[in-house]
Amino acid sequence: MSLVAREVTIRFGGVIAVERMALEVSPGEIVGLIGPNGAGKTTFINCVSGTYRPHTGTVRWLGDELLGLSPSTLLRKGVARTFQNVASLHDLTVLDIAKLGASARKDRQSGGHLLDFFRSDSALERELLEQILEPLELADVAHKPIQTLSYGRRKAVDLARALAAYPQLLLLDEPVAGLTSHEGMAMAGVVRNVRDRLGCAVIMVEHKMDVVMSTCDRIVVMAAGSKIFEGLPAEVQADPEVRRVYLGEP
Amino acid sequence: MTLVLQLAVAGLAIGSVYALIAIGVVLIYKCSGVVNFAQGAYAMVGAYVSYALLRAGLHPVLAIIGCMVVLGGLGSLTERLVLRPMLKAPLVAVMMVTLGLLIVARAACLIIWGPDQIAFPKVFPEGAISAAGIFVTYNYIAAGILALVLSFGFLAMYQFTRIGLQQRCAADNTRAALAIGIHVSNQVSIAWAMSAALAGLAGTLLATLNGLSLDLAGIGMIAFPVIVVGGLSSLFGALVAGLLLGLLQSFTDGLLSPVLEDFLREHTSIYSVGALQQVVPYALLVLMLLVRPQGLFGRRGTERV
Amino acid sequence: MLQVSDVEVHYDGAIVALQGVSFAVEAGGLVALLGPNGAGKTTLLKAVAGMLPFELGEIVRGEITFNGASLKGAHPATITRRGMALVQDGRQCFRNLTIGENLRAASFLSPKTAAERLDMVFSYFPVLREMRERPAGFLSGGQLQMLTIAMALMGNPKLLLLDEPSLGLSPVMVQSVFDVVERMHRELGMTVVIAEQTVPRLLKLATDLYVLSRGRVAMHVKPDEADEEALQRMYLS
Amino acid sequence: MRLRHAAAILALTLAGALPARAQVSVCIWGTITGPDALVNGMSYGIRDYLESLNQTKGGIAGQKVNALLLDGRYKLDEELKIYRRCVDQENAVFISGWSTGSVKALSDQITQDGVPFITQSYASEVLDPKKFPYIFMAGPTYEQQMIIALRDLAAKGGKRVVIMHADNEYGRGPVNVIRQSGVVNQLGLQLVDTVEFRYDAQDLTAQMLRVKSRKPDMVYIQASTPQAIVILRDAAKAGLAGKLFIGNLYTISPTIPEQLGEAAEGFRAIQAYQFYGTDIPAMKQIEAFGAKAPIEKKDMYYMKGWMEGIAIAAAVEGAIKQNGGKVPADIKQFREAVRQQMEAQTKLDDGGITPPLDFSNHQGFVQARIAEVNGGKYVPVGDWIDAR
Amino acid sequence: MNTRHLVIAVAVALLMGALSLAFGRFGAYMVNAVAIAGIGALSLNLLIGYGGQISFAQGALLGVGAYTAGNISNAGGDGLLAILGAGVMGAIISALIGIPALRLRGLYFAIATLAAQAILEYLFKILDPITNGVSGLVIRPTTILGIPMTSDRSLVVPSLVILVIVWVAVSRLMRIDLGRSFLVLRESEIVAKGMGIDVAHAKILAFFASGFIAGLAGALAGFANRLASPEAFTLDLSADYIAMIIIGGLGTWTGPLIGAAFVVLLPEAIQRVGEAAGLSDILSPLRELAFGLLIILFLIFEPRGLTALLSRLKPRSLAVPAPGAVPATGESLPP
Repeated sequence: MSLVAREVTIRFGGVIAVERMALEVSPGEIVGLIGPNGAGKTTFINCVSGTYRPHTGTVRWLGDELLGLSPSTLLRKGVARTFQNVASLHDLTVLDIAKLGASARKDRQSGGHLLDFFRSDSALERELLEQILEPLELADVAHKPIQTLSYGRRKAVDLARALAAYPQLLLLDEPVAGLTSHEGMAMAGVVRNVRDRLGCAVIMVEHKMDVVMSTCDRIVVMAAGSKIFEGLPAEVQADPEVRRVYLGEP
Repeated sequence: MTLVLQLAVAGLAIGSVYALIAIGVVLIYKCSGVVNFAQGAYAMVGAYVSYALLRAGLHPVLAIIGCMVVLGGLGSLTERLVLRPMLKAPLVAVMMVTLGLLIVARAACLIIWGPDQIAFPKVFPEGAISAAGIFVTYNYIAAGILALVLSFGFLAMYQFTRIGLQQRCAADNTRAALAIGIHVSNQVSIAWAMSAALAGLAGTLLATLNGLSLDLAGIGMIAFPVIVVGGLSSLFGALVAGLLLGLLQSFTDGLLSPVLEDFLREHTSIYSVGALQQVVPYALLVLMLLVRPQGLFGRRGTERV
Repeated sequence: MLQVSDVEVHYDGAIVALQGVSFAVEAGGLVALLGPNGAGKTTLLKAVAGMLPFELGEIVRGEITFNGASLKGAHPATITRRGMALVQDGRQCFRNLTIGENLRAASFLSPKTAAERLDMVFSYFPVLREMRERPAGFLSGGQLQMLTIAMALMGNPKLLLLDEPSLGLSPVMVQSVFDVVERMHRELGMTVVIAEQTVPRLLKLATDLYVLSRGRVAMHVKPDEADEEALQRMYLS
Repeated sequence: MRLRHAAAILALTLAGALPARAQVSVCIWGTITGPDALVNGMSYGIRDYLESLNQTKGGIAGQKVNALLLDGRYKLDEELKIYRRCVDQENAVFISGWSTGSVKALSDQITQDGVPFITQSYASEVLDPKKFPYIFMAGPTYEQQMIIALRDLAAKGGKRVVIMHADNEYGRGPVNVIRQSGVVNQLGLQLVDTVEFRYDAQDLTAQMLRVKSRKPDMVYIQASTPQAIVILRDAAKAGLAGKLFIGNLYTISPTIPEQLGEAAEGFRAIQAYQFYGTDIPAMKQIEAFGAKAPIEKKDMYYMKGWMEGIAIAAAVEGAIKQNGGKVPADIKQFREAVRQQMEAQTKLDDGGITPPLDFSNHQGFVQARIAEVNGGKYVPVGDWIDAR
Repeated sequence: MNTRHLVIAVAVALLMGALSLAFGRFGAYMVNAVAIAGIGALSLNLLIGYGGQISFAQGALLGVGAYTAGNISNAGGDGLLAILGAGVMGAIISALIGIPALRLRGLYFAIATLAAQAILEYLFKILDPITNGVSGLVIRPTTILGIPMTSDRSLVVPSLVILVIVWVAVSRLMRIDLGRSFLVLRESEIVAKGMGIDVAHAKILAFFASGFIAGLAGALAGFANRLASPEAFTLDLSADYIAMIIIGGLGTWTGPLIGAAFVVLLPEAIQRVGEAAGLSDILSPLRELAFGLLIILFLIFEPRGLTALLSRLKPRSLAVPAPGAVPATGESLPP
């Protein structure tokens, strides 16, 4: 196991958001994290990605402790994430965002900002276009400010940014929420492709069950801050407890 | 000892005027999230309006009330005409627009009343109390007491009356206030009106002490150290910090500067520390921001970004 | 009592949040608005209560009437004065004020009957009586939810709108919130609209059931006609 | 604001930027608005004298004078801008400038440009005919004024001196010169404290309490009228009598007794020019001029300006006459001639405002006396003293 | 490299150079003033417009530059060295001012910069050996690369060259990762953090870069005025610079220069028009009034500044949008 999270607990003002959450993910595996609203899925992702600092617990990635590291350090260690809501960054183009994502890559670290000043980045541009923007159907809008794009495309941009870092661990927070089913399935396809190409581990928080079912290798169900079920997609669908959580008690 | 007491009296009197100004700034900030650079302008305009009313032969009490009414109108007018269209504007733009108001107010007063200092008509009886070596003019006592009474009166109103409750609701949570039927924008207007009226009073009091000139607007800048020290969201903090800074400035001028200068003249070639009181409030401000950013009486997490 | 017809809402000038939504609430009814995250439930309630302009939202088409009068362009405070109360998402109350002050503030529209309604509210929520001197900021999530409902009641509304009152509450707390809603509906005869994601109990309480999906009304049924299979498909698809 | 308007304004600006046509041009910048506006009478004085020449004599030596009064607002960048406008665009043959700071900043350029310049600042550092051959002054320097006051105290048997000054060059500069010269001790006096304050201070109560605690026999104010008003008012609050205080010649405005009443009684200041309204020949001219146009400031500073106007006009007239009654075609030549004429004036009668002026050493004159506020008016309390 | 920006920058500089030749010494002085203000505005725009960090201490930073350059030049250093030294010193002081920004945000930080301005102003008056106190440091005419800078005209050359370099450099900066992270920072610190941007690092670099450019502007101002005086680098100057970037257009590429030209030339324009109209007596307050009213009106009616106004009047005009300028719908500018 390359990602091992144990006993992760975080409280906000006395309310327990995540309680003794445990999760393990192997390279090349896509794990779906589902559960009702307020179950603590995003909070857990935030703990892993360095946005929140949990009160207790450990999160180890290839043996290194991740807790306490800033998101920028994590990104350089190969941990990238996307967001539920896309930020409004109206001055930046799609390509700009992708480049920002790529800046955390090890091969782009050399030299620093002063060298950037004089360095041409057309090679990087081409690479990003071909490898990332093209599959996400963003190549045609690469030079447009993201604010002019539709919601679905902006979500794709957010994914592109995370992918541009060539992550080893990818955390996706509701990547297809708000997208049409066509867009959603396309996005899911990209996630699988990326996993195949980079061999990275993926944790995906998502409500859309069709996407989850068709994309994930394994599914973890959270409720009230803890894991209540873990298993293969087919098992999850059949589990009465999960059905109860999702539709409420009949 | 006499010197200390006398400095304390002078500091408290000025500090109570600072408090009036700062309470107004905090009031506006709480209600609309705007930090008003033009508070000093309200003070200056208030003093000029009082002057005009006094010159027109009004009784001082009526003149002061009239000034507060005029300033209140001016305050709500600025809110409606200038600040409301900028509801969604970035912070720097809002700060700048209040600076623009300050510039406009100065220019307008300059056109109407000219650049020269003006002797302010007597509002309070002349004379002074002299006891135990302490010498305090009636004007000082009256201005200090009036400012303090009004500050406390205002705090009481904010805490205990219906309008005060609505003000606090509007300041606390806009969405909740709307949901219980409070016209939040009206409350914001009221906050600006009250704030400007308080500043107008402060300006008038200051003019009775120091005469009337355009430089009176400069008092608005002291509000920033005061509100940061007191806590940006605490009216009571503004009151306490106003008094505190008044005292601090007074002691800096009267005690710290001479002691420092005596020492430096004795031991070094440095002869003067300059106008030290100009930076002391800001030094305190920086210290406060680094040690306790929420201020003396502010709550943590009140910072709105 | 409340009539929403063919309403379309845009956010930020471009993003379409609601499209051609129509629904109606009869006096004395208890209407459930169901739907997953982002279906437009909150937007719909905000549109009804006049809160949209404060969040860059705009009703670009359609008509909302309350007791026969149009609410077009009405200020939320005005709408509240006409007898509608919205319990918003995020437990909107005044956290720096005490619970007593919160309730007092909420009753300022009809101060005369405030005292007796305060007694009534405390009978519904005894815990608030015990904590009336404490600042609301210290309350737990469930207590806050109670406070916000209590505040809505203090305004003596004819129509009560609740936006996901069970969100983030423990199962026990959810039960007690719904107990209160049921009591209000039964004892006070209050008309209620509740937006929720999934609460089985609501299916029993409701007199009318709307399912929203992607900004449209996907289904309108009476609870007894509600086909669980169909509902489940709505969510899982 | 539409683009067209912007273009119109731009065009007008450019039009204004073309060289002025009047052949004799004198540029005056003062603080029309700004912290020192109370003592700006001299700016009006110069302009009004030159205007009166236009009205009564058709200008200087038959040439109309363009007297341009500009507002430097006591702001350095504004003053530096105005200087360039005067030299370059207005082709001024004589310039009168205001703040000590700007005169110091410009001193090199004034020499470089070769333009005669009369300073309203009495900073001794720019009074050096060798180093600054184009800068003139009309009256005792700040240091000389201070010495007059110190001598007076010594003569009366006082001992303890406090000096108060603003935190700008005008305030700090001369005080440092006096302090370092040791003149205080030579006179048998003791400098017990110097107090610096912000030049736009509104409240100096604490400083006055500090002064009070030093038990001075005399407090010298190196500041202008606005600050003197604050000092005297707050001195009264601290229970210090007006007669302790004595100010330089920029504290002799009638505004002081007008505004302060009782608190100003006994306050003394250095007087170097006759007061407005004194029965002297120049006053007749002023009154004649005032019959046609309102006089902005009826105070001693106006008299000072009038006197400077006389000096400027005399030098310009001399230069034109020297050139056979014509204005020299080359402005550089003209300016040089005016400078020489200015230096050549050794016994210029200014209608009694001052003793006959002698600009051979660039200072005009150096006598002064002390005046005291008595019954709401400044009354001379001593004889004219030569301050050298 | 964005050739278009380079071409525009050089063209504008050449135009300004031509103007300075056409209108004599006063014209040269004004062109110089516009260029210096433009450099200063570019530096502040970098900080506020792109980085979202509100600072009221820019006036004092220019002062730091002027004093540094003055001291180096008076000690016999070449003008170029003095200018670069001023940049470095400005950068250091600016980074120091920026340190509280790591803890404070938005309004609190803005107030902290007010304090920085006040404290620096006080230091200018008090640090006699460096600043010559209230007298101000008289700066003797410098020589740049051996060429004496004795006149306003000769100074126009270095000012315009530096303007072009800074202008193009800012444009380039916004096209590398650092500049892009400024833009994200401006929108939201939380988003920036989430995206893996090292917020502290980016912030300090924003202050460093802005301070460096402000230092350059300060050095040029010192050489132009031949005096570095505490009275010249006050809060008023800081406010003027904020006005410039807001009037010009916050976070745009051409905005700072347009705003600088506007704020520098407007008073003079009103002055001349007023004189022609015989309003000399109340011109000063009128100028202030117009300035204040314009700020208010711009903020209310055209919050995106002159750049937006010009581009609306003439769709394909001088007003080149910044690297991905604010689109028409983007009514919320940086916080």
